[in-house]
Amino acid sequence: EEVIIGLVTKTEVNPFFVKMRQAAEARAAEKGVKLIARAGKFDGDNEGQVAAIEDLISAGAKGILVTPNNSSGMLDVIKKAREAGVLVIALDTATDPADAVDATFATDNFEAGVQQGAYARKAMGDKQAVVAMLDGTPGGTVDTFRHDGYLKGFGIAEGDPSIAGAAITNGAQDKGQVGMENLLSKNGDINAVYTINEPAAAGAYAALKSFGKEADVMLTSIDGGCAGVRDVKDGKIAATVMQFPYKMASMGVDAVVEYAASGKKPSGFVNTGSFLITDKPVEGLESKDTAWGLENCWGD
Amino acid sequence: MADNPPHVVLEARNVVKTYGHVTALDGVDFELRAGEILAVVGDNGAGKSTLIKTLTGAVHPTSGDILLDGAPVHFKGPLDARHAGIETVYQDLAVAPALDIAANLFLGRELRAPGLLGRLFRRLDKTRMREEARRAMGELKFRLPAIDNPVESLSGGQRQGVAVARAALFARKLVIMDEPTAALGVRETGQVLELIRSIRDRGLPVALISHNMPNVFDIADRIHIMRLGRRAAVVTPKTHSMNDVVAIMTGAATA
Amino acid sequence: MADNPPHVVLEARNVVKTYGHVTALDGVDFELRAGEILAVVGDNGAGKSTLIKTLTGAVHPTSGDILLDGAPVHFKGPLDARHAGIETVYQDLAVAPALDIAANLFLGRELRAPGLLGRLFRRLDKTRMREEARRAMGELKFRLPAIDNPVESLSGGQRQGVAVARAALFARKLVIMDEPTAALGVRETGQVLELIRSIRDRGLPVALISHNMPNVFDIADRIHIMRLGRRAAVVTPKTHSMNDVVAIMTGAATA
Amino acid sequence: MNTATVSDAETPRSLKARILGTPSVGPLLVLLGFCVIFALTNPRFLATHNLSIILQQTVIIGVLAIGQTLVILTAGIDLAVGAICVLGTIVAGKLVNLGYDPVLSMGFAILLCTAAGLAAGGLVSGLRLPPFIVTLGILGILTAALRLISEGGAFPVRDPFLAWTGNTMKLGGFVLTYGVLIMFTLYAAVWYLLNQTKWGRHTYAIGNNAEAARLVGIPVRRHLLSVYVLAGLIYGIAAWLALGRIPNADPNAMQSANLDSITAVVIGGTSLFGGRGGLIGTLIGALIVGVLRNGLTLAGIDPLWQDLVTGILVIIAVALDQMSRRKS
Amino acid sequence: MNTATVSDAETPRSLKARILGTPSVGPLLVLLGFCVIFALTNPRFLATHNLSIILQQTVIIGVLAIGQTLVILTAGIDLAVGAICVLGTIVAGKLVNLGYDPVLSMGFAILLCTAAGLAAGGLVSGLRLPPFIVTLGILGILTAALRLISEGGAFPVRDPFLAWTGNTMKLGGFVLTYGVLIMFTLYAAVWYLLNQTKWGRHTYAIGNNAEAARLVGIPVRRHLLSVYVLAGLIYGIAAWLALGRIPNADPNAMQSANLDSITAVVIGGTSLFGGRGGLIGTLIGALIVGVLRNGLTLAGIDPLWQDLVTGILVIIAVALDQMSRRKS
Ligand SMILES: Nc1ncnc2c1ncn2[C@@H]1O[C@H](COP(=O)(O)OP(=O)(O)OP(=O)(O)O)[C@@H](O)[C@H]1O
Ligand SMILES: Nc1ncnc2c1ncn2[C@@H]1O[C@H](COP(=O)(O)OP(=O)(O)OP(=O)(O)O)[C@@H](O)[C@H]1O
Ligand SMILES: [Mg+2]
Ligand SMILES: [Mg+2]
Repeated sequence: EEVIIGLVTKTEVNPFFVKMRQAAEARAAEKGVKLIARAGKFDGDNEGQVAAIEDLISAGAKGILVTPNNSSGMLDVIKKAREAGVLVIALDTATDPADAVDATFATDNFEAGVQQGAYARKAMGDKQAVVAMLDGTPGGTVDTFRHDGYLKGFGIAEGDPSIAGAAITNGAQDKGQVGMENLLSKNGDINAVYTINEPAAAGAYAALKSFGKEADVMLTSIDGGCAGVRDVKDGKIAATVMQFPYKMASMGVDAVVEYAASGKKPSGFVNTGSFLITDKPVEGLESKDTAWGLENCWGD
Repeated sequence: MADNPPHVVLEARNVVKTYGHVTALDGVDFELRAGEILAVVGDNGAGKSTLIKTLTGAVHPTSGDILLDGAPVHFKGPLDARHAGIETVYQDLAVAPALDIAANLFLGRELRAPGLLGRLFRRLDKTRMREEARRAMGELKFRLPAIDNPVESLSGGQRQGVAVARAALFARKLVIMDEPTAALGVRETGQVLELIRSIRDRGLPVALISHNMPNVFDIADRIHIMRLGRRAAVVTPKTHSMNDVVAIMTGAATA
Repeated sequence: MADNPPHVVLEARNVVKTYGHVTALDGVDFELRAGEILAVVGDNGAGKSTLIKTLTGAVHPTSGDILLDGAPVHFKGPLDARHAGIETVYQDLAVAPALDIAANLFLGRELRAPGLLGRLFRRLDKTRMREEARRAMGELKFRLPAIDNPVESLSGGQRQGVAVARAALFARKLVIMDEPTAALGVRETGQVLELIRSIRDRGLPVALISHNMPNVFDIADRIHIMRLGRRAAVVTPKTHSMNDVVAIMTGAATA
Repeated sequence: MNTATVSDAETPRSLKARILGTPSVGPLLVLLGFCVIFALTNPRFLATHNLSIILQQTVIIGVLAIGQTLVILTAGIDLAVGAICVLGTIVAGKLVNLGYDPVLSMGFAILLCTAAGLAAGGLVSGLRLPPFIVTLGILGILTAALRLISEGGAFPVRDPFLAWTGNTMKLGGFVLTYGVLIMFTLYAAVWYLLNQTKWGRHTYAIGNNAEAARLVGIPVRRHLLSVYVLAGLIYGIAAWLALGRIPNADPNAMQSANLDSITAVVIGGTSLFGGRGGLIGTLIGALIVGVLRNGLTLAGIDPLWQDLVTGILVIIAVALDQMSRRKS
Repeated sequence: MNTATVSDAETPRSLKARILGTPSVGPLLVLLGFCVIFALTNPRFLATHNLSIILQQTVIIGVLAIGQTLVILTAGIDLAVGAICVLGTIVAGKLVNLGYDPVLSMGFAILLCTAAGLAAGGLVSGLRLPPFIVTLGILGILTAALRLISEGGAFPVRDPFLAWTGNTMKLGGFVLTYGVLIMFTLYAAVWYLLNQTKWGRHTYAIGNNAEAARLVGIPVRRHLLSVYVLAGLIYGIAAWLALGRIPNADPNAMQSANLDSITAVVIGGTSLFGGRGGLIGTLIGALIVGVLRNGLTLAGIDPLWQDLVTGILVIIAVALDQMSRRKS
């Protein structure tokens, strides 16, 4: 019987997950197994993801790769799947508790946030910082990790007076632009901008440019999409933190194929890593340049 | 008029109603007496419908008083008038087109099933409502499709029949009808006039708006003539001819 | 009838119309001759409105033929009938309540401004439409609020006046009116009857549905009597009395 | 001679006309048609276990769509369904996690949802604002409030009472959660209300012709208020069912509940202009959406194509329904 | 004696009644009120640069809301506004990136958007399906199609012609993009269509009473089709404006365009039941939304609270508008 692998991503709206799905599809085709992919409709669509896993169990999936919308949202259905003999691997986002799944292939989003923040702080030298936060969807696990990580890396706490304001972007470029424009109108002294992902950063850059401030602001991001890396190369974004959805996806597919063949299950947390990408390295922070970045980035 | 006229059941004093820059009622008086059929006549736009709407709380007068049995009343809405026993046939019929004939007949006055089902579970008595509806409409001798047809599939006259039957069925104090026979055929008009008489004979006064002078002279005890938002005169069929009334209506004569 | 009757302008042959289980028209015939006023009478629900709707393309007959000037026509909708010069006053008036009186009068037949503005920019000639509307309504001698008031603020009769004026204004071949005076006052009814006569005198035949026997006998050249979805008889006011007609309508007698 | 009165003109309607005339028959046929197609593409579709799953997946939208149906029948629209339901999950979860009695906590949460319905109804009936704006405003207010209450993040809710509606029982080969049973009970109860009581009649009448309803003496404003309050109560119960299905309170959940519930209502044949339609159609509409999603996954359709196929099938579903209606 | 004819009964309406009677005055006062409040909380709000920004931010939703207004005036609703506009950006971007002539590419993309409008209009008028379902279906179909065309990802569009609408010019202290000017031009043109031509009359009449429109001989179906086609064309132009604002074609953009455009229309005083309202209200409605978002940020309101305040202010805005109407 054909091996079926299920993939449940957060949304089809975010290019990160789209690329993850494409990578998984490619790998599955390589290995001659069938991949059925599903996604939530929006950040926070726990019900959609739970239903997807249920449907995949019904469809007879051998293993399910899931990027949970929030770390505790689908513990029950994961348990159900595992009881039905399905291998469940969390991709990109760990569950809480982590051992609810067989294994986790993910990046530490908090750490990635720290890398972004630390770079921004160091690259700005002693300049008095005025920070704008372009958040994703408040309340999301990843959003919280990255946001908090950035603040930690930057060395400030929530509510610090140097934070000039925040905007909700849902990780979308248009909302990133609107949010940045309004924040700049409010406070023209902003000189450091946290962004939840590279589309939001692209929007922020457009706004900065229209205010003639693109040169004076430390704009940083997370993701490692090729478009983002190119923006780093072009100097639009100072630095980004690269993650590896391809790696997560193909490792996940491989693991299920292995399990179908031998019954061997992977276990534990496998950090797929995150790298700071910039052409202007700062001392004391390990980073890769954009040439390396363009070779290893995801998307096109 | 008699020396000792019967008491006034419903009265309006100096009622004014303006819509923006349009004055629909310009200080109108109105008296409906016990046991009478009062016809209200007047040109189109004279303010007849507006007058009865102010009487039933469907519209709030800009100024003036409404009195029921001599006591001032302030109807907040048609519901208050209904509680006071006043039933009305509005010119635009006030039916819910998607609901069936029986449902429209009992709209706002649905019957509950007897016993526990009705008291506790507040179940409607659809069968009885349907039967009653059939009976009420049958009395009007209308040709009707099945009683569970939606009102929107009825002919103009059939719809009017539903509205008239509803008012007749529920009136306890008095009935007001705004052109109830406008869309009716000869036979049906006769039935409705019959019905109006039988309501009066039940002891309830009826105010009847109509443009049909022969009907008015046939049935009315008194005739209230509206002109330009005011009461031009009140006459009786005995003292005045149709031509007199039309002349007063159009302003060519005074009472 | 004359030995050599004028030719038939609009004809229906054996038209049937059913709505689900209701048979509204049960094989009806109809003839409107050049230069005549034909009254259509019948009980409520006899099928009069349905008949004229099939004649104007507003409703598609289940079976049967419609002929215009002797040639079969298949109106896909009211637009086709209008193109053929047929104007209709529908019983439910067909007005857009939120639009003003002038806009309703010219609905579907708006006037364009003269010159470049009109030809190139297709600009409406609102001023002229308003003036024409004022004139047309003035002819009916209705008491009306300003011509730019929405129709929903009009009284029942005033609305009917708008629909009647519209049909009179645009007819080129024949006019059909479904109870055009139902909501009208005595004076206004007289005006509309006058208007109908003047349309006839312009050479256009008129089919007039009415429940008002005196009016019918006053104005009609011939009377088409409907009963239970069929034509029971065609009579003339000269040969038959009102009582005869009512008897035929109700089935108490035959022609 | 009065042969032409009601009684003798009343021809009994043929059985076929009666069946086709029933408004929810169209959607039902469409639902069955989809089931047949999916069963042919993948035999697992008809497994009792899979059918049970579809029912369980339909519970939340199914119950929210009850309230949505009520509001739409009055010619309104409710954009706050999801937000009110999430309010219930967050408040109940928060209180229980703070150590309060679970029954009281859930009760209080449901009460709060009802109060949200009251607020919506009050603005709609009292100030006569358009329901679209009122519920949009409430959506915004709740979205923010929920994030503030939950301090930004989702949290697990492990109380057995709150999760009780997720417990299962076997019935034949079917595995039904208590939530499924509650959903059917709610449908039955509200169906009864709508079709067998005065309250239901008035709901239809108001949606069909609010002015006529007012003129015949129906207390339109009070009634509208009651409709929104009942809807709020139902969303509160949906919150309990949601906790049973996913024992997790997430301020970002249910963002698509508005569109999904309205879709179920409209596919079920209820008019967005009010006064026409019914609850059974809504249940079938919700099931159609659930069956589509599950069936397409079982058929192995790529998620990209699923949206496309769903789009086409929804249009076809409603087109078929319209045609069956026009025929009858 | 016929003193009581039209002419003499026609009292000229007072200036005050005329002004208050104009439907868009309510929203306009609300807009100005908000501006005053925001100017008081933060003087930067009134800086010409900031006002320019608000205009630029309003362009896309403002233009989409024109099409939405047309559809809503016919008693419809369009859930595919955002998707059709994104179709335009993706197709134009893709073609240009493949090396085709930018003008032709943009033209073709706009044509495609118009075709999408044609499809929606065809289903609504031809099969008489509810616009809600039709446009929801098209939304699903396009969502999938766009992801398939763009292979899931966004891509930058660097062509100067496509980005031309984002170029700025100074006007007094204001920095206006060509996009802003195009928006105002479109508003003027469609306002003219709606208020000065037969086509506009018919649009109102159909939304107000479709059956009456049919009976007086308006070709209702054909007209409906033309409304959806024009709406599609406008969404296509919005795509060009979107590329000017964000030179990036993203299949996932404009997720909230449906709700945002409907909100602008409703705040602007147009009835969701069709036939009542107007275009100027929509422009003001779109500006109100933009002003709120910008003003709240400038007032330093935490984004978490912004949804809440926006919700309350939107309700207040419409409540004030209703009241001003009832007065007049
Ligand atoms: N759309 C419809 N659906 C179902 N039945 C209908 C429909 N339209 C009319 N009918 C039925 O057809 C019959 C004839 O109706 P029609 O309106 O033609 O009568 P009419 O002669 O014009 O009556 P009236 O004098 O009351 O206007 C009636 O019994 C009516 O109930
Ligand atoms: N809601 C309203 N808004 C504005 N004007 C109104 C409104 N209702 C009525 N009017 C105006 O008030 C006047 C009186 O109207 P009303 O309906 O009372 O007349 P009526 O005597 O009943 O006429 P008809 O015999 O035609 O029914 C008319 O000129 C009408 O245009
Ligand atoms: Mg009247
Ligand atoms: Mg009729």
